Amino acid sequence: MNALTLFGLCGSALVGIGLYGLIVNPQPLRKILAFNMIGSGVFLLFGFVARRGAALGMGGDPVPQALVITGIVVAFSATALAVALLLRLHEATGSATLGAADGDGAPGA
Amino acid sequence: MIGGIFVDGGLLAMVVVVAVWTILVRDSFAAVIGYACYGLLLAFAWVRLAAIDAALTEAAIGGGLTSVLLIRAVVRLRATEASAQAETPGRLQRILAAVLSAAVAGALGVVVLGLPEPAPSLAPRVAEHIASTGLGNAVTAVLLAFRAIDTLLEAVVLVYALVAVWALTPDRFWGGRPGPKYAVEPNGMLAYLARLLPPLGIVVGIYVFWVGADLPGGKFQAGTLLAAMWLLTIMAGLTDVPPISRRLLRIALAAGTVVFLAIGFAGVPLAGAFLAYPEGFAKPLILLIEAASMVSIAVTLGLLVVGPPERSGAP
Amino acid sequence: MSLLLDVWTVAAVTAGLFFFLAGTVGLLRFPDTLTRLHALTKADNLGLGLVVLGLLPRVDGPLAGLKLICVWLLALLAGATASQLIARLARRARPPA
Amino acid sequence: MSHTALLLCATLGLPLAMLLACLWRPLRERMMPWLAFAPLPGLLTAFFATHGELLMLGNERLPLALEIDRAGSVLLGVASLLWIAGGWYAFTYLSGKAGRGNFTVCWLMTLSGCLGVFVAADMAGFYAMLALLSVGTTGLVLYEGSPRSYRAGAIYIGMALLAESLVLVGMVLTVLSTPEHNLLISAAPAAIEASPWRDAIFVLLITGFGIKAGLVPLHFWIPLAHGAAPVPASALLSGAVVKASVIGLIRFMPIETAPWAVGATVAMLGLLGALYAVLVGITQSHPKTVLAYSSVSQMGVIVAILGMGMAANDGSARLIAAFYAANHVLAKGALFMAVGVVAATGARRLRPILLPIAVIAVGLGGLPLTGGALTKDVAKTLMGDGPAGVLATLSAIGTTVLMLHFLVRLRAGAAADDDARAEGGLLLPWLATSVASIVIPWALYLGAGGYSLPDALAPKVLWSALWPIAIGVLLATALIRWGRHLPALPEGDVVVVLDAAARAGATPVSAIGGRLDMLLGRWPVAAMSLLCLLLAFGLLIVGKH
Amino acid sequence: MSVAEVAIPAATTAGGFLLVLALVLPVLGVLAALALGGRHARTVAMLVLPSGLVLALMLGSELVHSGQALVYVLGGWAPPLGIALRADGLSAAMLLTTVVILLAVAVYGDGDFPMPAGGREARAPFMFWILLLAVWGALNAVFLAGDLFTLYVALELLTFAGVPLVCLDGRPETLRAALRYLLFALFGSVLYMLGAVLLYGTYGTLDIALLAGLVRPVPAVVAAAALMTVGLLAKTALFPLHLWLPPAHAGAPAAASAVLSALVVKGSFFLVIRLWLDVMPGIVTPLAGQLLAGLGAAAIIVGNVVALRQTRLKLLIAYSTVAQIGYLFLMFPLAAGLAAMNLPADPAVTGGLLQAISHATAKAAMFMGAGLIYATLGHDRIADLQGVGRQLPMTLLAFALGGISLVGLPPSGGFFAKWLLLTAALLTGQWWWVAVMVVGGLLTSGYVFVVVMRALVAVDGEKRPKMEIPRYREAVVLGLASVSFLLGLAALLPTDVVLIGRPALGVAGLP
Repeated sequence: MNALTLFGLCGSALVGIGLYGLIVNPQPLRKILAFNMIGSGVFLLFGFVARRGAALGMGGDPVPQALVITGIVVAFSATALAVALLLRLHEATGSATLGAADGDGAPGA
Repeated sequence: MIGGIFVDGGLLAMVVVVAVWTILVRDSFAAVIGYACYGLLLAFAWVRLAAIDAALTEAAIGGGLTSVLLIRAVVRLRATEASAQAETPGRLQRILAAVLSAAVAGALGVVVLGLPEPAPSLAPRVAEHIASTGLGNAVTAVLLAFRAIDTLLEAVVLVYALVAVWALTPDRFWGGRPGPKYAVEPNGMLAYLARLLPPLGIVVGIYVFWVGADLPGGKFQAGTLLAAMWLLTIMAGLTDVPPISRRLLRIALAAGTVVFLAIGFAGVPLAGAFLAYPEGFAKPLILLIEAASMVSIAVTLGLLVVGPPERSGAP
Repeated sequence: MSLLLDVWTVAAVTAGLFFFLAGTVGLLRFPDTLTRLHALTKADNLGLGLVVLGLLPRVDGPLAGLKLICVWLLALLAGATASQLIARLARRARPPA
Repeated sequence: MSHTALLLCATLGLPLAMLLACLWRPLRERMMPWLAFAPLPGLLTAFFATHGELLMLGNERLPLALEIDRAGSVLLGVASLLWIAGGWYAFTYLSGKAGRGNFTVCWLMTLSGCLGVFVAADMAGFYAMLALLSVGTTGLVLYEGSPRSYRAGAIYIGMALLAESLVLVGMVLTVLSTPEHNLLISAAPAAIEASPWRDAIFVLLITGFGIKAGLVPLHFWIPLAHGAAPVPASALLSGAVVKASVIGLIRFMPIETAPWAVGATVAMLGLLGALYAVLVGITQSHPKTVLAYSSVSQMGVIVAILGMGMAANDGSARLIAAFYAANHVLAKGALFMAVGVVAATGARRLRPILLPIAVIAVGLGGLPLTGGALTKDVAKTLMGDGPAGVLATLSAIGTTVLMLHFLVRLRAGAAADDDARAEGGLLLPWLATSVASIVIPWALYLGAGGYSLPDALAPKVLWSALWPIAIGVLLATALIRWGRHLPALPEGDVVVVLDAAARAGATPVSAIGGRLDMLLGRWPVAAMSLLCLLLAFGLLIVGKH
Repeated sequence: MSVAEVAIPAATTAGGFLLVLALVLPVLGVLAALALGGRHARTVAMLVLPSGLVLALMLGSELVHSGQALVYVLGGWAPPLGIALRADGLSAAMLLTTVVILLAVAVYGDGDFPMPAGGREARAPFMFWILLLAVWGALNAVFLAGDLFTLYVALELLTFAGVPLVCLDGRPETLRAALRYLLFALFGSVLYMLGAVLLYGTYGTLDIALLAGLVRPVPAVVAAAALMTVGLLAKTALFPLHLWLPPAHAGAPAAASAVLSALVVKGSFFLVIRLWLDVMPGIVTPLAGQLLAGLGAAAIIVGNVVALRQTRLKLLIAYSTVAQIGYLFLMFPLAAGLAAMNLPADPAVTGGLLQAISHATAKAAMFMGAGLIYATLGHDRIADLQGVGRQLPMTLLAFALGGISLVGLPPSGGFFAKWLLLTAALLTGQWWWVAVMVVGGLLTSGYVFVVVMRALVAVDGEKRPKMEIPRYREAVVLGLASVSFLLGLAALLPTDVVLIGRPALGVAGLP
């Protein structure tokens, strides 16, 4: 049980916490937030893996670190899109929930 | 160092606590603020993991821009919160969800602890080949040489995301300006800051980009900084967002990726492979790519934050 | 010589930490937004300043020192702006007495 | 390219070409008069193609092959004849009616499929023809567009696809039983016999083809479909199209080696079905429906012949069944056309028409010197004098009764105007078919069958054919006298039960499906089921290792 | 054992550069359309798509000639340090299918999204053309990438291109559907990435080919397999994770629905194939395969039953997609079973992919047909489809042909897919999947029949169409449907393209 494993466990915990939020919180905004939390948990695991691979004077395996940077940017793009969609939905309907699967997507031509 | 475990332990404990609070707290605004703090704490965690590049990115994008996005959203969505809360699932479902999430997290933890020793690592291979890229920062070498395609596609991801955001524009506003119009307060504090800070920010940004080749830093961190400066001037009302129909803007968006692709193809005749750099020219070419990308990234990130057009193009 | 520097560093940083502590207490104990802001900004600016002063002798090279000072100045600037904005919001929120 | 190859290609090619031509509206509208010519190559093939010459069109991965054998050519020939007459008849019958374009397309589809199954030598092709035939038939059944025809069409396509799925699975098993997975039908019987899944294949193929043949109790779609289709279509469906199942059984069943039990079961099913169909048929009032039930009965006998062949491991059953079927093709075709003719003829002019109809009708029951008598005589060699023979005789009596009942119902359906006369376009094809239905059986009997005239005219034969007719006539008179006391069974008898069952079953299932979908549409439920799947996969994969 | 010990130097093969072109061409199209803007978006798409078709054909012929997978090592950095692009038969087939369908959709959509006069730029058409190219780029990346993380990025690209397609016409309910879709897709992709982390932490590489040689059933790998599989299932909308699909696919404009239903869901499905058949055939257990196909079976039954309940045409088609996705997953236990018997898994693999392709073509045609029907009648209530047969004969024929392909009658691709899957199922003694396929086919025929019947009913008096449909649009729909209908004749090709360059599962299957 060294300090490093704590990061691994913390990452797993964050994933779990995020999952719970993603499931139970009805507000899309909070779901987006939870998604980001899961994501950061995963990134932390990347960091953990990278740190384990430290060698030859490198503080960590640079490849996972690079992957994290890519991942963060992708996650941000996803968040931006989700938020924009949510705000547009609110503007159009006044409500901001996913609603039930009424299934009635009145088809467009 | 035995002190390390306490520092890390405390830090991570705080991270987890803030995370739990962020998820559970009833008021969404509070949750978003909580998330911002969470992002900063994570940045520290990254520092502890000796991943400075990741730390910078997490602080700048994960903590900074994401929080800005979320705050803007939560303020606008205030009205809907009560009604939305009504849809919270019942106790039974919540317990079930908690159990399942805990099970997944637990299993994950077990797996993580069981990862093989000695840990596999590409660090040696990177060390072996980094010389041929002329770079000092291994992460940058991975991003722009060894796994350049990921970075290329990532730049494309940003473009896609922006296109998707713009697709949400109400038809009447197409070609208009994103976000609300911020009124400038002549001697307001924000305006003052927005006048004072950007020059400094830009210098720092360019510095971060420049050292990125050899030290922690790089185009993403730099681009984020520039985007932040831009957003500051916008929110202070000093400048306005350009209408999305403006040709120059579009070109700025595409430029980074195009330069990347051009250099990539140049590699075919010059270095024998797509995305390969000719011997000795690796570093300048990479810096060129980064410079171009930095601009595109800054613009794209800024526009992603301000969202789809909400008013006509007229100033 | 180095002993003196050490003493200086320890003293300055301790003082800085004290101000941080005070600021936090104020944040928790003071009655309304404006007073809390007052406590927070004052203490933080001072505290950070002292910490920077304490660390200055230990930096290698003037550039690093410059960086430290920049950090302080930027923190001042940001703190001032933020508190100013928040204060304005608070005043708007509160009915003029 | 040998003449056989040419003929085989043309048999399938001409109808398909005309079908393709129908994609273009102007051609489609003008296609009707040419329908009668589409089957000509088939007719020529039946006469002139050399048997057993394989024409390979595909490659080894998908061998699309054509071939004609003895039994096949018999059926192909009579079917082509009936299609020719039917095309001519339909041209007149539908003149001036709406939707002739659609009718033409469906007619050509059915025609191609019907002739195709007789020449297809590989399973993929055979199945394709079967499917084409089903789709086309559905269209013909739906032609009138009445609620009745919709119900009939829906039930038909449902049963047809069910049958084809069973056949498909049976085929795949058969292919897997052949070395180097051979798709040629000629390899099927041996493969089935040697197959580890032999019994499964028997069940699948016999049930599948049984449905297509209208084997009781899976016959209910026939009265509905053949009742609902317009007269010329019914004539072809009841006469030619149902024979696809016969050729299927003939080609696939390992008659020489099949176990006795299988054959006996099939035979019993067929014969009992034949009697049952008669019993239901005499309660029907609509002449076309009566004929449809008679078809069910006759198909039962044909299947029974093959069954007895399997029981006795006597390969001659193939030809006999084909012969029996051939007679039925023409006779039933003629009778169905007669319905249209009579409907267009006034009471005063009815007599000259009714006479030949009567001969053919009673001929199905085995009236001496008719095709019916010849076929029954030939079939006797298989049926023997055991229970099968008895049942066969009973069915002959029953058929006689049913046919007389048909004549009565037919008479009632004459045109209101006493002086009305059917136009030549209806009369001539009907007459031609009638004549053919008398002549062709003789030709086959003496030619292909290798029998001689004395065989047919031996007093014993005549007597054995005559006395069931006599009894039939007696019963029929009784029926006509007291028939009104019989209960009026609904068209397609057991279908009523099935309808009820289906309705009782379908509604709750559909409701459950809807509710389940709703439930899974809720975010928390979906998300949690995702986590459950996650754990499940994890555990299952860990499970082994 | 980590990647340090194994060194399989991947080398660029002849024609490998085609992969780069196939990957980059659509992206260039997107950037050009964005930068040039205005009406040029359409021009760009119309230029790029055909050249993409040529490219896909060249790639295919190169594959057939060389008889082995094409590889391109990017930047000359061989895996594990670098990344390689790979194309085997599966990739080539999907590349071709994608570009063909997109071409058809482009021609069709040209009618729905006319460029405004005077070079002004309007949102809907501009976005339509850009997103068409965007989906294409994302899919090509999915089909060609040889690295699990690159594939993650590609998947996100696909999502970002798919979501705006859902709400292209900006009606509120489509916005909600799009949000559901986006959130659930993100849920899936984050799980996928989690799996990737575990794999890297165990073997220090994410290269598919290398991993295939390395993976052993240790906990981390098992967890990775589960995480990635489920994440991809969520993106593929396999029952019971289909909550987002019906509203999204039914609500989108017809052209978009066609792309979403035909192609976008196939992207993540393709990754499931890669994962189960290429990366960890030795890891996934028979039981897991049974579970996967069991979900497929449930999808077939429930999807079809619910489809039969629908009163709107587009929703019916959407639920039919839910069911058809189920068919795709039957291949996994079959392939595994064949491998376990040391038989070549060809029937299962070819059957599965053939099913995917024929469904893609058929479903695209059906959705576009539904769009034309909607445009003509002004609604798509199945109960009131009378007269369509008279007004849109070609469209109805296309719908029927597509339906026949879904039901699986010869000579459609659906038939041969069914034949191959049946063969595999019976060879491996998994007869229960046979029953599922038969029942599914019958249910499918049910709703196809209902729709076609309704549409064939003649109405007295010519109904005035809401909008005149130009012939070419009907022709495109019919053409695509005919492709699906005649796809079975691909069995007449000399070689089974799908299987080129695939690992022999019989061997790879043994841990």
